[in-house]
Amino acid sequence: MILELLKKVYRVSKALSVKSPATEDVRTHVMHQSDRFRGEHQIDYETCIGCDACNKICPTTAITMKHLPFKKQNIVPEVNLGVCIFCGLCEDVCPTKPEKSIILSGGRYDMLSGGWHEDQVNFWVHVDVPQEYIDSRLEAEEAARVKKELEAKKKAALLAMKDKEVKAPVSGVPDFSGEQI
Amino acid sequence: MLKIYDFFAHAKSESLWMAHFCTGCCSLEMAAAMGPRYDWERYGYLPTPTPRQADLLIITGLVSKKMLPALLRTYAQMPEPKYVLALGACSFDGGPYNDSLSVIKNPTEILPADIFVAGCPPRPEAIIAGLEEIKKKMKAGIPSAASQGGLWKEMEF
Amino acid sequence: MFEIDMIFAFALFSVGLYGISSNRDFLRIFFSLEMLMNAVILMLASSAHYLGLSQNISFAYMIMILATLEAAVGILIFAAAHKFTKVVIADDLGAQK
Amino acid sequence: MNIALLTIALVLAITSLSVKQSIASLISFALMMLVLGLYYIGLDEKLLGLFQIFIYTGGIAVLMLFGITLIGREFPKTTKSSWSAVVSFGVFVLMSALFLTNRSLLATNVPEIVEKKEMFATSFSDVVILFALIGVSLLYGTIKMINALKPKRSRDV
Amino acid sequence: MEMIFNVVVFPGILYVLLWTVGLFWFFRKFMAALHKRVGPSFNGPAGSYQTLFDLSKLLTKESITPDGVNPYLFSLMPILAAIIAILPTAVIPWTANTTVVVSEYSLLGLVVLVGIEPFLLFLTGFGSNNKYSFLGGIRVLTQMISMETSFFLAALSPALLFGTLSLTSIVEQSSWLTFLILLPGFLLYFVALLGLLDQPPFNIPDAEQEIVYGFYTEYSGTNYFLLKLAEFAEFMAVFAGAATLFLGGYRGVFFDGFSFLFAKMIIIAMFMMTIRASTPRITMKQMLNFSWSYLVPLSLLNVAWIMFAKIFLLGAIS
Amino acid sequence: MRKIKQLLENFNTLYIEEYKTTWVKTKLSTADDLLMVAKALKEHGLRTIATVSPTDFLEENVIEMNYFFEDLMTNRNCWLKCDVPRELDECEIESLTPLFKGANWHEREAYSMFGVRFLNHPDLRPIIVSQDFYDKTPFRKDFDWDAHDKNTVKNMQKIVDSFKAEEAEADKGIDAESSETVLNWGPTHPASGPIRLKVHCDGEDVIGIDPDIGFVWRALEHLVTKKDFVGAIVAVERLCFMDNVNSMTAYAQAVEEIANVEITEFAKWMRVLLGEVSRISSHAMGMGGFYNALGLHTVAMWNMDVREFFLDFLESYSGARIATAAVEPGGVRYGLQQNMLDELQLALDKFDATKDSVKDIFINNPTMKMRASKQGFISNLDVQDYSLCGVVARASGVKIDVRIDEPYAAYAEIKMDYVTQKDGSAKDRLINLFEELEQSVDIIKQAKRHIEEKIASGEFDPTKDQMVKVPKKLPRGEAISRVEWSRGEVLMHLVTEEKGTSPYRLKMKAPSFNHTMMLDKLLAGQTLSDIPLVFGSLYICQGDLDR
Amino acid sequence: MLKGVPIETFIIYALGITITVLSLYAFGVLLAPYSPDAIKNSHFECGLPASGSTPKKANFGFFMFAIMFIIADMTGLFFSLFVYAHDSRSQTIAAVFALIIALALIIAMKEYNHAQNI
Ligand code: SF4
Ligand code: SF4
Ligand code: SF4
Repeated sequence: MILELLKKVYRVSKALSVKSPATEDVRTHVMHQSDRFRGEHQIDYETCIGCDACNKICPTTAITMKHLPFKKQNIVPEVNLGVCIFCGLCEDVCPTKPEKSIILSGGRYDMLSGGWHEDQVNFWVHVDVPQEYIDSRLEAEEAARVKKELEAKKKAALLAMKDKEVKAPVSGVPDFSGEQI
Repeated sequence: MLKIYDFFAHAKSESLWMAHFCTGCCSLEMAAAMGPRYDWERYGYLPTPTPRQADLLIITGLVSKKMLPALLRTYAQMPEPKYVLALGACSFDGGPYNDSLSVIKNPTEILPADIFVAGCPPRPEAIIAGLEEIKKKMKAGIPSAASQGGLWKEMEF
Repeated sequence: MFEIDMIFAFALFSVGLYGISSNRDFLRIFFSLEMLMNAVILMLASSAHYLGLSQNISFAYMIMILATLEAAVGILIFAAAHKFTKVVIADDLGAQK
Repeated sequence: MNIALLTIALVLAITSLSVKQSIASLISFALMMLVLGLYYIGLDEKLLGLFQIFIYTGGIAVLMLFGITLIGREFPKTTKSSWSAVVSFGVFVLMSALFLTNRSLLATNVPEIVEKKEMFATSFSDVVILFALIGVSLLYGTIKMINALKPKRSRDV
Repeated sequence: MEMIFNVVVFPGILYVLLWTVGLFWFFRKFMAALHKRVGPSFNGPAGSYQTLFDLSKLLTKESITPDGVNPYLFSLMPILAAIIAILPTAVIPWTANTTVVVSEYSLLGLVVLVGIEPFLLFLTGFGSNNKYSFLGGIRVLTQMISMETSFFLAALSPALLFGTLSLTSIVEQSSWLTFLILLPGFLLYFVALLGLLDQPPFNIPDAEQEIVYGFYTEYSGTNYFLLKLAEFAEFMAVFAGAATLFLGGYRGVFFDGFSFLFAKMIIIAMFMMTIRASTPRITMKQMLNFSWSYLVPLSLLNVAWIMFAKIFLLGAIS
Repeated sequence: MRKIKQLLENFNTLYIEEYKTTWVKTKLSTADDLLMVAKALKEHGLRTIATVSPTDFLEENVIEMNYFFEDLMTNRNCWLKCDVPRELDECEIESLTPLFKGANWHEREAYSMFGVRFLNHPDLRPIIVSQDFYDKTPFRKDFDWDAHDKNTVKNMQKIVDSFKAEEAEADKGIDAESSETVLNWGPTHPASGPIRLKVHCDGEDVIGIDPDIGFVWRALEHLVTKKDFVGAIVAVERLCFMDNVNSMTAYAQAVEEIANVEITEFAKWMRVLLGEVSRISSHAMGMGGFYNALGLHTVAMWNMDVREFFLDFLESYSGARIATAAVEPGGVRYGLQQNMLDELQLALDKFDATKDSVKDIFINNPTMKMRASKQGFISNLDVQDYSLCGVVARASGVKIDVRIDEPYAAYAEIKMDYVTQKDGSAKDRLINLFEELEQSVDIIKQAKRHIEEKIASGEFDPTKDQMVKVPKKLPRGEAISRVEWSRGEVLMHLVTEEKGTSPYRLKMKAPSFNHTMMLDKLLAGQTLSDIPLVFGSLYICQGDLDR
Repeated sequence: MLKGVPIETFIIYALGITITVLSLYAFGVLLAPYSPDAIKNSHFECGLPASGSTPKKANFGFFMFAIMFIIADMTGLFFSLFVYAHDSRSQTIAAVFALIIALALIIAMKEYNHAQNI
C-alpha cells in the first residue's frame, strides 16, 4: 500500500512540470474571447424602428422604453444592466436588418457599480440621442409631413379637379408638444 | 507610527479572505475563478471555512427568503473590517427571478454591497475586477457600505 | 534543604489524604491518589539528592509507572461504572445495584 | 527558590481539589505536576523531572480528560465530611513532628552527587517484563469490557 | 546579550515569524503548482509579500470573544499554544554551536514540548462554546493519543542507537550506515508527524467538510494569528526534529551549516505537501485502526530492530 | 403494455390510451380507487413512482393529480390521473407513501404547494417552501402573492422565529445529561452548499439526519407561468447551472410536442452535441465535488482545467460560458461555425491528455477506496423504491438511461451502452461518473463526426437549419418529456391553455430530490466523517433539489 | 562530553519568548478594531440562530485507546531508560519487551475489530 501511495505521490508531483493555464493577468486580459460573447448592450437608435419586441420578450424587466419626440419610431430601448441576465433574446427578436439595432455580442464583460441599491442610476445603457439627430429627424419628419401635405394637397387638387368639387384642406398640424418625452 | 499604521492598512486591503458561503448559482463561476485558469489566489484571495476569519462576504447571486437570515447572520458574525461583494443580477434586483415568489428582490437594499458585479453569472474576469475594485476602495479608506446603512440594521435575525 | 522537602512532601501527602477522605467523586479521588504517590516520589527524589541514595531514583521511576497504570485501571473501572449506572460518585455505586 | 516552587505546587494541589469546574481542577493538577517536575530538574534529577512532566501532564492528564468528557464541565455536588480536614492536618503535624524529632537518625553528611543513569537499565531491567505482563493483562481486561462499554442511545443505530 | 539575540532574533521570535511567513508562502505556492495553478504572484517578487500581508492582517483584525465561552481558556490558550510551540527551538542544534539550551535530555524535552501542544488545542476547543469546536477538540485529543506514542517511539530510535538522549551528540554521531539502520524509523516518524500536525490524510481535527474548522471555528483576528503561528512553529519543531534525528541535522556534504538543516526541512515539507495533494482524508476509525494496528506495533518492532542492530551490526564493527 | 392496459380496464376509468412508446395514460373516474390501482400496479412490477404532480384547474374547480409510475426493469410506464376537489378542507387524497417510499417528499411538496392533504402520510410537514408559506398554497392559481409580499419584514420575522423555535425544539428533544446533540450541517458550511442537514449525533456517531431544504427555492415552476414560451427557457435552464442544456432540451421537446412541430435534423444533432458538452462540464464538477468532500482539492482543480475548454466551446457557440440559453423550442438558437468545432477538438484533446493520469491517481486511489467502498450502499431495490436515477442508479447496476430507453433528439442513431457498476457504493458512483465522462466524450466524437460529414455533404446548412418556427400561441394540451440529465432523468410535465402564450403549469421532476430523500437511510448509524462523503457521492445539486 | 547546562537558561529563554509573544498579542489587540454586539458574539452555528446547548459531555467510544496510550507511553519511557544500557543482556531484554508489547497490541486490535463487527 505504501509503495502504491508513493507511486501516486510521484505521479501527482508530475503536475509541477505542467505550466499553469493562468498565464495572463486577468485584470488586463480576457482569457477567452468569443465573437458571440454577450456583454453590455449597444443600441443603435438610428436603425431601431421602435417595435417594442425586445421589451416584450425580455424575461426580466430589464428593458424600458425611452420615448423620443418623433412620430414614428418614438421609442427606443434602454437596458438596466443590474437586472439584465444577458440572455440575448432581445437581440434575437429584433427585426431590423441587416444589423440588429440592439446588440449584445462582443460587449464589455466587467460591468461594476457601487453596491448600493440607489447606485443603479449609473447602471443603465442609456441611449443618448444627440440633439442634432433629434432636430434632423424632426426636420426630416417636418419635411416629410410638408411633402406629404403637399402631395395630399396635390392629390386633393387633382381629385378636386377630377370631381370638380372643392374640398376643405387637411386638418391642422399635429402638436408634438403633447407627446411624452 | 503612521508608517506602521499604513502598512497594516495596506496589508488589510491586499489580503481579502472570503467567507465560504454559496447562495446561488453564481458560485459556480466563483469556483471557476478559484480554478486553474483564473486562479484568484494570484491576487491574494482565499476562501476560509468560517466567517470568523473572513474579511469579505460574497453574495453569490440569488438570496431566497429562507437564506436571508443565514446571510445576515454570517455577515454579522464576521470581524471588523468587513466588506461585501454582490455578484449577479439576482443579488441586485432579483434578476431572472424578479417575479418569483420566494426570493428577496433586492438584497442590496437590505445588505448594501460595496461593489456589485453585473452578469448572470458574471465572468470570472469580472469577479476578479470587482474584487480589485474593493481593494481600491479599501486603500482609499472608504468605509464599507453595509456599515453605513441598509435595512439589515433594523431587522432581527 | 532536605527538611523543607520532607515537610512539603508530608503536606502534599496530607492534602491527598484530605482529598481521598472528603471527596466522593471519582476524578478527585484519582487526583488525590496521584498526590499521595507524588508525595512519596518527592521524598525519594530529595532523599536521593541530599542523602546520596541514588537507587531511590529507580524506585521513583517504578512508582511513577505504577501510578500511571493504577490511573488507567481506575479510569477503566470508572468508565464501566459510568456506563452501567450513570453515576460519578463513588458511594452511589453500591446503592445503585 | 525551592520553597517558592513547592509552595506553588501545594497551592495548586489544594486548588485542584477545591474548585468546582472540572477543567480548572484538571489544569491546576497538571500545573502542579509541571511545577514538581521543574523542581526535580532543579534538584539535578533531570531525567526524573522530564519523566514527571511527561507522565503526568502528558499521560495522566490526558487520561483524566477522558474522565472529564464523561462527567461534564462541573463536578457533581457532594457532601463533604468536615472531619477529614482535621484528621489530615493532624496526620501532617504528626508526621512532621516525628520526622523533625528523629532526623538525627538519618545521615546528615551529604555525599558526592553522582547521577547513575544506567543503573536502572542494568539492575531493574528484568522488572520490565513484569510490567509488560501487567500491561498485557490490562489490555485483555479492556477488550473483554468493550462490549459492555458500548454507549446506549436514545434511538438505536 | 547573547540571550537577547537568541530570544529576539535567531531561534527566537523573529526567526519563527519569518519562518511562518516563508513556509506559509511556500505551502501555498507549492500547493498551487500541484493544482496546476500559480499561487500568489502579484504582491512582491513571486507573491512573497502575500503571506506577510495575510498574517499582518490577521494580527490586526478584530478578535471576537463569543458569549458563553470560558474566557480564560478561550483567550489564554492561543497565547500559551504559541509560546509552547516556539519553545522547542531552544533545544534543537541549529548549527554546530548555536543551541540555546545544551542539554543531555534535549530529545525528551522536544518530545514533551511537542506532545503538550494538542492538549492545549483540545482546551481551545473545549473552551469555545461551540459544537464544532467541541467535536474538533475531542478529535485532536484522540488523534494525539494515537499518534504521539509512535512519534515518541520513532524519535527514540536514534537515541537508542547512539546511546544518548542529546540531540547534539546524535547529530555528531550520525553517518550513512546509521541512516540506513534508521530508515524504517524515519518512515514511521514521518507518518506519525503527519498525524501529529493534522496533515492529510490525518487532517481529521480540522476537517472543513465535516466540522467546519474544528477547534479553530470561533477564533478570529489576533487569536487566530497566534494559533496559526503555533501551528507553523510546531511544523518547524517537528521538521527540525526529523532532520536532526534522522538526516544528520546541520551536517552537510562538504561543510556544515544551517543551510543544510534548512534544506532538509524544506524537503520534508515538500513531501508533506505532495501527500496532501494526492491523498483524501481518512476517517477517525480508520485512523485509530491504522495507528494501533500498524503504526505503534511497527514502531515497537522498529525499536527491537534497532536493539538487535546495535548488538550485532554496530557491535560487530566496533 | 398490453397487460397494464388490461389491468387498468378492471377499474373505473375515463380513458386508457397509449402515449409515446412506453407510456400508458389513463384517468380514474374517482380518486377513491387510487390506492387499489397503485397496489395492482406495484404488484405488476411498476415499483417506482417518479413524481406526484398536481395541476390546478380554476375553471373546472378541480385539482388534477398526476402520478407517474415507472418500471425501471422493463421500461413500461404508466401515467395515472385523478381529480380531487379544490376546496381546501375537502382537498384530500389517499397517500401512496406506505406503498411507494419514494413518494414521500413528492407528496409533501404537493401538500405545501397546493394544499392537497394526503391521508395516512407518515410525516406530512411542509417542505421546500420558506416558513412564511406554511399553511398557504403558493402554487394555486388564485393565490394572491402580491398581498403576501407586502409585509416582507413580517414574513422575515416569521422565518427567523421559526428557526429559533426549531432550535429550541431540537434542544428539548435531547437529554441534556447525555452527549447527544443536534448539529447543523449547512448552510454556511464549506462543503454543504445551500442545504441544511440537521444531524442528530452522539459524539462522532450519527443517529439520524433530517434534511432541511429550500434554501435556494426560486419557485421556478411558478416562474415559468409568468414568462412566454421562449422566455421560459431562462427559468428552465436555471434548474441547475452545472448542466443547463439538457433541461432546456426537455422543456423545448414538451413545447414542440404540444405545438406539433418537428425540428430539423441538424438541430437534433446539435442538441446531442451541446447536451453532452454540458454533461461533461457537470460531471467534471461532480467528480471535483466528491473529492472536495474528502478534503482533497486537486481533482477539482485538474477537472476545472479541462472543463474550461469545454466552456470555451459553449461560449464560442452561444456567447455565454454557463447561462447559454442555447436551446429554444423549435431547435437551437445559433448556427455553427467551423472554428467552434476546432475549439471543441481542442477540448477533447485536452481531456484525452489528462484522462490517464486522473484515472491512475484518483480513480484507483487506495485511500479513497478504503473510505468509499464501504460507504453509502444503495441496493437495486432501493433504486426502485426511491426512484433514483442517473449515475446513482447505474452505479447500483440498474440499467436505466433515457437516452437509450426512450431516445430523444438524435440519440437513436448514436452507438452507446449503459455504463453500470455492480455494488452501488460511493466508490462505484465515482467510477461510474468517470466512465460516463468517457462515454460522453465518445458520444461527442460521434456527433461531431456526423455533423462534419453532413455539412461537408451539404445536407446540413449550419447557418440556416437551426430553427423551426414555433407559434407564439399554443393550443390546449399537455405533454411529458424526459431527458437524461447529467444527474439523471428529468421529467417535465407541461400543461398549456387554449391560445396560451405562457405555460399553464410546468412540473419538473429533478433527480436530486429523490437522492436527498435517501440521506437519512444511508447515514444513520455511520459517523460524522461519512456525511460529506455520502452527500458528495450522491451528486446532489441544490438547484434542482429546491427548484 | 556535554556537561548539563543549567535549567536556568531554558527558563530565561522561555520567559523571553513569553514576553515577546505577549507583546505581539498586545500589539495586535491594541491595533485591532473592537465592536462587539449580541449577534456577533453569539456562537457560530452555520449561519443559523445559535442554540443554547453545546454538549457538556463527550461520548468517548475510545477508552481502549486511552489504556493503550498509557501502556505504549510507559513502554516508551522504559526505552528512554534503556538508552543508557550498555550490556547486551539488557538490550536483548528491551527488544523482547518491545516484541511482547507489539504482539499484545496487535492481538488487542484484532479482538477490538472483531468485537466491533458483531
Ligand atoms: S439580454 Fe435578455 S435580459 Fe437582457 S435585456 Fe435582453 S432580453 Fe432582457
Ligand atoms: S426589437 Fe429592435 S427594433 Fe424593436 S424596439 Fe427593440 S431594438 Fe428597436
Ligand atoms: S445572477 Fe444568474 S447566475 Fe447568479 S444567482 Fe442569479 S440566476 Fe444564478
